Amino acid sequence: MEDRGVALEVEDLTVAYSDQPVLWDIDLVVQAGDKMAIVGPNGAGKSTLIKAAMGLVPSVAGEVRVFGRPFAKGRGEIAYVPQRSSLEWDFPTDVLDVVTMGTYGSLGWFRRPGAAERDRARKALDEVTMGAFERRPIAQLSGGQQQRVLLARALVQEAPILMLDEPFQGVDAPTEQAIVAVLDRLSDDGKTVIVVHHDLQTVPEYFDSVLLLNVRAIESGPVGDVFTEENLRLTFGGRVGVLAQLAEAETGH
Amino acid sequence: MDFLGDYTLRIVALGSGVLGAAAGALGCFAYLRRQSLVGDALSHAALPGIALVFLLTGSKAPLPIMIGAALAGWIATLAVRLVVRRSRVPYDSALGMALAVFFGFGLVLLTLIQKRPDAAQAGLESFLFGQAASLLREDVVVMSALGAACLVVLALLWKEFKLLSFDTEFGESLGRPMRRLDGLFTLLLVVAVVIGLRTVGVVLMSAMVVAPAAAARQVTDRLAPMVIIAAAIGVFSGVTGAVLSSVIPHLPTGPTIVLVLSTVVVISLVFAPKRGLLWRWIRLGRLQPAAALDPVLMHLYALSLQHPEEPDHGHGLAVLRTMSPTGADLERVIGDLEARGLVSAVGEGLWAPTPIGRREAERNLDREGEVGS
Amino acid sequence: MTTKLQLLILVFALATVIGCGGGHQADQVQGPLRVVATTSIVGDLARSIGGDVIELDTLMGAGVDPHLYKPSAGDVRVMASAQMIVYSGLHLEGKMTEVLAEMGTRGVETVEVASCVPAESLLAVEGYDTLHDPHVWFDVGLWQHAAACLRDALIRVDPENANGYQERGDAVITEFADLDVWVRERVAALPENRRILVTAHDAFSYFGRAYGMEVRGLLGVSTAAEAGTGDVQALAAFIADRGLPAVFIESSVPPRYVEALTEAVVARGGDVLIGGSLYSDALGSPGGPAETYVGTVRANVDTIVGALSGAGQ
Amino acid sequence: MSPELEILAIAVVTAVAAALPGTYLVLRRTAMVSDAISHAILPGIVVAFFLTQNLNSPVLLVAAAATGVFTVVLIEALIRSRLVPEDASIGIVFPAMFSIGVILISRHASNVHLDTDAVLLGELAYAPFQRLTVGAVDLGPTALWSMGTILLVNAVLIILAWKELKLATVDASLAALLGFQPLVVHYGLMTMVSVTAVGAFDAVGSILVVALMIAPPATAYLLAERLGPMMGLAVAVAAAAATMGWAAAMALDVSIAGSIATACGAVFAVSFLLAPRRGLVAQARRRSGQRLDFAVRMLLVHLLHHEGTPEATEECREDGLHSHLGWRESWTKRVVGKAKQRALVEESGELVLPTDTGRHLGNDAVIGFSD
Repeated sequence: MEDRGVALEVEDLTVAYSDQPVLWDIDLVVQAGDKMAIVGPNGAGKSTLIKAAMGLVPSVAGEVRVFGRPFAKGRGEIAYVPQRSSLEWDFPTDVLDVVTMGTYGSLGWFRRPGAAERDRARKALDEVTMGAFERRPIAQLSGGQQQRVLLARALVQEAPILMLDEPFQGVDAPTEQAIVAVLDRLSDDGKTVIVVHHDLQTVPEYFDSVLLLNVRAIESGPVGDVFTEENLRLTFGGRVGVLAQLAEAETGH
Repeated sequence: MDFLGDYTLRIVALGSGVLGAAAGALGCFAYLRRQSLVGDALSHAALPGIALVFLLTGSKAPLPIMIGAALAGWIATLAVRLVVRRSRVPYDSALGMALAVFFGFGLVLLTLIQKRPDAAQAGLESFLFGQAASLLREDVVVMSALGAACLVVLALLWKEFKLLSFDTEFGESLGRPMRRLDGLFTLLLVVAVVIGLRTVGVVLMSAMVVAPAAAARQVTDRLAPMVIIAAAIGVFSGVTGAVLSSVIPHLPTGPTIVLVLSTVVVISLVFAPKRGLLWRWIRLGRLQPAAALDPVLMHLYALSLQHPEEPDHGHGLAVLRTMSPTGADLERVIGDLEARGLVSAVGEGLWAPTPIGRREAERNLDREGEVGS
Repeated sequence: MTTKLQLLILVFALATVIGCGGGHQADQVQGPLRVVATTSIVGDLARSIGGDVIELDTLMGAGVDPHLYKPSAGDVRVMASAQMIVYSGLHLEGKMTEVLAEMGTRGVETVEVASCVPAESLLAVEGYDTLHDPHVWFDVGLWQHAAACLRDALIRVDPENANGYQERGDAVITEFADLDVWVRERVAALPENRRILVTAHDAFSYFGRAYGMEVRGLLGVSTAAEAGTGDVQALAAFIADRGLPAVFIESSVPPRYVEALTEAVVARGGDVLIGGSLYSDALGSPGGPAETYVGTVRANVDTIVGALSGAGQ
Repeated sequence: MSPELEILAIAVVTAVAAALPGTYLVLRRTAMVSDAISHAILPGIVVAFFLTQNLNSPVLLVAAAATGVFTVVLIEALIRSRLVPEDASIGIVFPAMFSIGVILISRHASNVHLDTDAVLLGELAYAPFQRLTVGAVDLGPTALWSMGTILLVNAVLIILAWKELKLATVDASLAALLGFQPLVVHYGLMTMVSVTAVGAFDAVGSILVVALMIAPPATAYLLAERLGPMMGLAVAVAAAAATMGWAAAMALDVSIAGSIATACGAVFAVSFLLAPRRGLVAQARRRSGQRLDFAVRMLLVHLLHHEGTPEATEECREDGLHSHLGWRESWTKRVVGKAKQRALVEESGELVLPTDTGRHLGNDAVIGFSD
């Protein structure tokens, strides 16, 4: 892969909840334009990593740089898609309104979104094939539709970096396809995509680089180099099933 | 009867209406943020503030007492915030604890004051609390000014408060100072509640925060209409209660407003289109997919799990009835489930879930698991 | 299951231990008669009759509303060691009245002074024949019964000092008789159409009956009751119709109720002032003119008569 | 027993009786129900008064308890409709109930001294003076017997239905799956809460009940990981707070209930600050400890990296380390000291060199895997 510069650089990041370190001394370099999966067993700190990188959970130590600038200055360059289940879906609002929230960052204080912002939101909705649902209350969405709405909200931010927390968790196949298509398009446009992912089988298909994480960064780099049985065993501790999954993935591709 | 011509009615109706509008609008955000009980908590937590101000100044002048009350309430909400953020104690427990501990400390201070031979202490703890019938012109002026200020802040910070209530984390990821916004919102709520305590008393104020929001939520799925409807319900209830208590002798104003509010809530819970209980009941009769069908399906599924080797083991309605003693019309629900292919009869009066029914039940379980986590 | 059984046994064992608390007796120590009074008004009566012979503790100080009194830990010791407890009664002290009455059945001498008033003189609460308005002391004539009752009780319990009690008791009764006459004369000096007393809460019924004043209150005795808009309107109309120059606030009730009333009267074209603050359920601060019962009654009457006979047409 | 000790006994028994169901309230996030009941029982008391015309009748107490149960049933029904969240359900029900009570009083009994305080004793200081006597035998304060009975019933019910209550509290849908009847268990629990609350209102006053039902279980929640220990701790904390508050009230001559409620808050605050794992101090300590630990490893990595290279004499000098690592000098000293103490590095002249253990650890850190 040609060097397009470094989009995100995480150095010595350590995070602890309670007395267990959740993340231990993480170093990570993500090249601009990468499509990276963060993979690891449950409790490996995958979601925590992107939350800590976004400054959403306090870190014990470490530094994050966005395009070479300190995080505080570069935060606007990152769009974040939280886990679907972390939201209050009974909130009284509709699809278009949620997606329009993606424009709030560029709107600044006090200004209200207008027609231009709503148009941007509609475009993003079309891209995730949710254009027909713009007036639908979010309480009436299926899990997959919810996920696509959250992705659309991040698209509206038009940020060069996207971080997604488990976007494929519990969604239907069409949604998964739609999300993958969007991620591919983003990557083709030179955007950097970082995804917390739980399905090992699809890693080689969906992503071009991978971070294997289990509290520590086990290894990171292009999928072809890093996504090996040995590394996975290190990451998952040789659990039954994981290797079987891997075998399946290898025969599949 | 000349309603508008009467001074008292005009003041009471106007005051209750203004308070209803401001509390109704602010209350929507409190409701969505699960802070509905802040009013009740503040009314108790204010006591040590009142007692301390009296201990320091020896007077019951309203302004210092109110400031003391608001400060104590504000500190209590800060303590709740700290406890919730830095421990796993849930919000409602922290709130209840702040309420009881602050009030208890206030009692300790009151017993100290009682020992002072000072007639000025008479009725100290009731001094903060007003009644709707005794609203003064001055109150209406103050409430209108502060109510308007609250609404202006709400309008200006509309999208920030929306983020605060819906997705704080996303707000933070945009770089918005969500904690400070949280503090600002809570401050608005504290000020509104203390003004309300002073003018109309605890119970009406508590109800004004919760009830309009709860009623409005049933009839709309969007935030702006919800806030407007809630404010309108607040105004309507305030004015209606004032008029009723003016026409009917010995009908206390505050409680009447509360009951008008409660009636509106009941009506909206029952008759709200799509969400309401009546709607649900009609849907049950009409073979529409409905959440109310789920419990019976879930119970049947749960029962079938007890016979893993025998997927077609049937269960009678009597068993189901003991599992859901809510009095649902089981025959009809079962018929409906059968029509949807979710259950099938496996014997005389015995029912079991079909494979589709099982999948549906498992999906429901997943969904609940997600909500719970 | 065995752990469950063990736990259950433990629970029952603990229960037995707790259950064996047993009783106690107030220790009898020689010395002056230890008397406990509840409200400041009753305390003043006990002090006047008991003099220095008794050791008196008054639980509620000046300004303490008996409806809202919060006992402190020290009260327990005081009450437990009391040889005689004097209280106002007729549920003035709320649930405490019931507790004191029960103590009376267990060897502690208790005197409920309000019940010394002849039953036919008590004002029944409207609609409830068995319940009575407790604010007897505003009728100074009736309060003489309370004094006599307490005097006799002290003589009975502490016969050694009978002479002193008799003397002081009689003096107090005479003082009250004079006060009664004084109040009657002062009120009678008011023009008849001005003999109307409007306050925030209904504590002055005995006063009104005894001295010929019509009494109107906005709120009832219950702290839970609330006024209606109609009540404020009706009372405001009444004040405006009668051309009343003054209404009164009470020391223990927020002034806003009466303020709302005066605003409403003024809006109806009336001209009414707040005539001053009355003492209702407690005496004034020590050192002030209203530190005794007699001083409090005088202060109230001065306030009422002064305001009602003052400005106006 | 002296009356002071009787008060202590009543306080402790009430505290324990309240902490038992309170544990479930805290876990179920319906803690505010305890406060709601204290307001909502008013109409029951008023109606019972209308029927008996007597403020002292025990019927009023029974009516209060029944109204309490009715209140929680109503709240629960609202929550179960899934139309309104928990806190709003509570906030809708209790003002409505209370208002009905106020209207009844204002219309029909405004001159009767009728309110919750006047009907329920609600004051610990008076409790020793209301005694249970059979014939001429004094059996002790009535409140001790009533709260003792409630405590006993609560304890027995909780022991017997331990599993069911736990499941219904932690995971209602799992409970349903396993064939329990969460609704029945739940209403049983709520009845227990309501009866305990009303009984305790009568014995010690409403605000103390709210404090005792919430604060000890919340304190225990900071300290315990599982339901059993949590409940045990809650009981211990409740008894301790009651004793401390009682002692403080006796020493300062202030409201006993207020003092115990304050003590509950103090015990919680201390645990919140000092709890061994979840406390604020422990959290802060851990942060700084981790920082040091982390720095030690960084030091090792640095030393290993340059070990045996020509620039080692420059890079690994003790007095030069801080500038190479970008650390403050004092911090560097602390880190090196810590590393020496753990025998991970040793001094060799002016140089700091890793020991074998240190080398091992450092290598692990480089590989990034040691779990």
